Amino acid sequence: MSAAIPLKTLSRDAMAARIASDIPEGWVVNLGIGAPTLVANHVPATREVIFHSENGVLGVGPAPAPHHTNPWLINAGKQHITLRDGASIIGHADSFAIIRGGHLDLAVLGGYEVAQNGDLANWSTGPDDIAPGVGGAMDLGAGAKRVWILMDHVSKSGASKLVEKCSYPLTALGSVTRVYTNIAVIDITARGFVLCEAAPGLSFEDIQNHTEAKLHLP
Amino acid sequence: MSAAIPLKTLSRDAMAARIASDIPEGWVVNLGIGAPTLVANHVPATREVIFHSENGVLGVGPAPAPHHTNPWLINAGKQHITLRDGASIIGHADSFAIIRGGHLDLAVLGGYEVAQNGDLANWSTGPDDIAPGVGGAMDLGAGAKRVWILMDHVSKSGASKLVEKCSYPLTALGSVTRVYTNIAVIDITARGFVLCEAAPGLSFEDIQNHTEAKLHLP
Amino acid sequence: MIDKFVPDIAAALKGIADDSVIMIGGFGAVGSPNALIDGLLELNLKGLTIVANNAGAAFGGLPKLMQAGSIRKVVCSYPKGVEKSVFVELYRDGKIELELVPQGTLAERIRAAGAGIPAFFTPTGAGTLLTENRETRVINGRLCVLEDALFADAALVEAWQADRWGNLTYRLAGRNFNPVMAGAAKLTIVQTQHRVALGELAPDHVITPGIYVDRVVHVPYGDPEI
Amino acid sequence: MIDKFVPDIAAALKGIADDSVIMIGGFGAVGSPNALIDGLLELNLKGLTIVANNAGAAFGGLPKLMQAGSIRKVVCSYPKGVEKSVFVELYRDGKIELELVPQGTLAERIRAAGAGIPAFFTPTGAGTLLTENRETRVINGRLCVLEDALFADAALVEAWQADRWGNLTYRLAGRNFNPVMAGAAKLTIVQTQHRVALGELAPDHVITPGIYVDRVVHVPYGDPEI
Repeated sequence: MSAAIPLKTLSRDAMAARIASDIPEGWVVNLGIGAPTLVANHVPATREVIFHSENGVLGVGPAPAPHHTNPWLINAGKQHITLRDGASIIGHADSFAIIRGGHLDLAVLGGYEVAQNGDLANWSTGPDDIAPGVGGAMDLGAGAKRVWILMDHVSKSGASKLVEKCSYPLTALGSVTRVYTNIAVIDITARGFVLCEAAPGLSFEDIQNHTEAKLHLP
Repeated sequence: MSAAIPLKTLSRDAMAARIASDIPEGWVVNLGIGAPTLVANHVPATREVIFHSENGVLGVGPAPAPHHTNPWLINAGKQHITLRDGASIIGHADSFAIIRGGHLDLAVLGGYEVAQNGDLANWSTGPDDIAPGVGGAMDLGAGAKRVWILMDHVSKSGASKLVEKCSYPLTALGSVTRVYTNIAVIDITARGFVLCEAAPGLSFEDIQNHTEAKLHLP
Repeated sequence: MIDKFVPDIAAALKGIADDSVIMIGGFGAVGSPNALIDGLLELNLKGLTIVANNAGAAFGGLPKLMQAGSIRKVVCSYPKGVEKSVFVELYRDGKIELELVPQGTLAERIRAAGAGIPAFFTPTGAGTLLTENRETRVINGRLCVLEDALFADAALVEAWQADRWGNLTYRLAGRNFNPVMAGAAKLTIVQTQHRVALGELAPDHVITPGIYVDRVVHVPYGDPEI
Repeated sequence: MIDKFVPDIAAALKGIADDSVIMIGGFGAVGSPNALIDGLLELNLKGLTIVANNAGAAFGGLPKLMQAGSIRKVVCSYPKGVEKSVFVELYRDGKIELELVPQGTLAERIRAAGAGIPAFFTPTGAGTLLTENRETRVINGRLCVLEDALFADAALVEAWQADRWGNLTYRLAGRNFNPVMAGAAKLTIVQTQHRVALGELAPDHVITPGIYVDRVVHVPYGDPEI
């Protein structure tokens, strides 16, 4: 593993677009706070995907035009949103019943670390993290039918974020099935990490070199 | 105990009126199927009592005039009802959350037997009772803040229905606090049955003579 | 484009198999998906488990399904009506099974299935015949019994209005068990009195979000019969 | 005549005592009962436990209550915002306690309190730091943790419309934690943007039935600030 080699990596928007291309019409999808929220921008309006926000909104539409915000409509990241035709409003207990009851086809979340058995760490960096927020991360991690992670492949300090075993406190056990990074798309199967796709110009070895855990061929 | 003595007893309507006089404005009240339903007729419209029906109706009003029924409005006994101003509709899960969560001030139920410790039997007469229905009786018995029973003091065969220990299968444990019969009003306290009121012309001894368990003076 | 409407009852019920667990909404005659129940009869199924509050009622399609031998077991709070019922005759003859559940526990077990709560404690029914041999625990000074979530293979629901995403409203007492059952089944099938355009239902007034619904068939039958 | 309206904030909050557990609705700045929170400040209370999803947010009245030393403990899923918050400073100094709860578990524990479910199993958080030393059980092949109901002495709620029975509606994302908290407290206090006549709210559109509400105060403050 060598984090020193500079790689041609995907932008956040390109990663978001890559995920969006894998979301079929009709899915019910929750997008986590931060980069995952960008995914919505890359789903064409003609492909009907029902976006869910934890605070009780189903059918989130595109971001409002400036000066045309409805102050009564926000998402879980407290950003102003719009509603599509077909939207509905529910309370928090019902909103998390949707999550916990397995009614989300997909949750796209950010990650600190993902382990080869699908464990996810994305809420706390450990004892030095004073009063970290957990929000809906544990509910989404445990509840959604599929959990896909959008994150950089390596941390700012150069460490692989795809690991044999998470070192940070866990969010959910064995729930991640796919990871989209700035250099690869990786499935998590019974064998562990399986490389689906490398970013243009990168080889299996390039990706393995930046991945702590063993990478498998499809 | 002597069931042979004929007594001047209250009619069902008189019993219902007696209960109604003890229900203050503002209470949320569930009336069981059968005789308890009559109680509503004796609460004047000027005294606002919120009647709840298990099938998700709050604010049940007086019975509709003939040929003026709304086919979409029934109560738990499948009788047509009206709504008062201020009524609301909820689903079954929310309706029983009201019951189970202790938000009913009162449930008025019928009874087969009531024991001196407040145990109630009112859903099955035992092994010979083929496929008895339980409906909401166990939820109401366990959940309401107060459970009052409206029933005859003795059975058709002359046996006291106020007993030391129920012989029929139980509905709820220790939940009845008051019994209104055709000859008396009886509280259930830590001491057991306490006579509050005898029907006109009847003495403590008359009531005790028709009551299997020991009766106490207030 | 998401469009959950199907052209007819046969298309709505397609794929329901023998030995399925089927939830059926309605309370009394109100909010009952009658056309879907009648449609089940056409499928000549065997071994069904029916979860429906008034499963033993003498009216509607369920007695016909029982007589046809399609139903192995009934889960309900009220197995018989005032009239003589097919259910009671079959039950007495040992030809149908019964799981009797307090009405609120039934509703909550169904909600639990949809809400991802595999089990919960409740005081309802604790210490009674209906919870014999079950796990109990005293919590906050009260005897409680552990109840498990009640799942279904299919739920049959009657709605007042539906749009093509499957968003639903109900009419007055027609709501009853319908919304909670819509969440608890692998396949939720709706018959609706009114079909409305997407966007016509106010987001604040939708009772069952379309995400719970798989198929909708338009059956404008009018008022409940009784 | 039932009339739950009270003339002012002081009357609405009357009787709230030191060491109370107080639930506060709202998510972000939407649906937050700001006038009631500000009113708490006037009462100079001590030892409060606050149950509120965004208890550590830097805006609104809660930071002032914390600075005033009224709050002993916070139960929430998100104790800090993006900005520097009073909560984090107090927490670092050991002057305030934190019970961190996953957001959905928080909502469900509150619902459980109102619905008479003393405890339930959920997979959320099982096997994580947040449920260490708690009772667990494998159900249907999944590790679950036992969660208990979360009760309050008082709940502060913001509604869009209210009638004199206390029937409530909410506006769009202003619904959030408000309805579920209304059911979980001994004393439910509502500030409403609009006061409507009894009978004006359609029975099918009421979100919180008035039976959950004790007091209502009319505070037509308009739109959320942010």
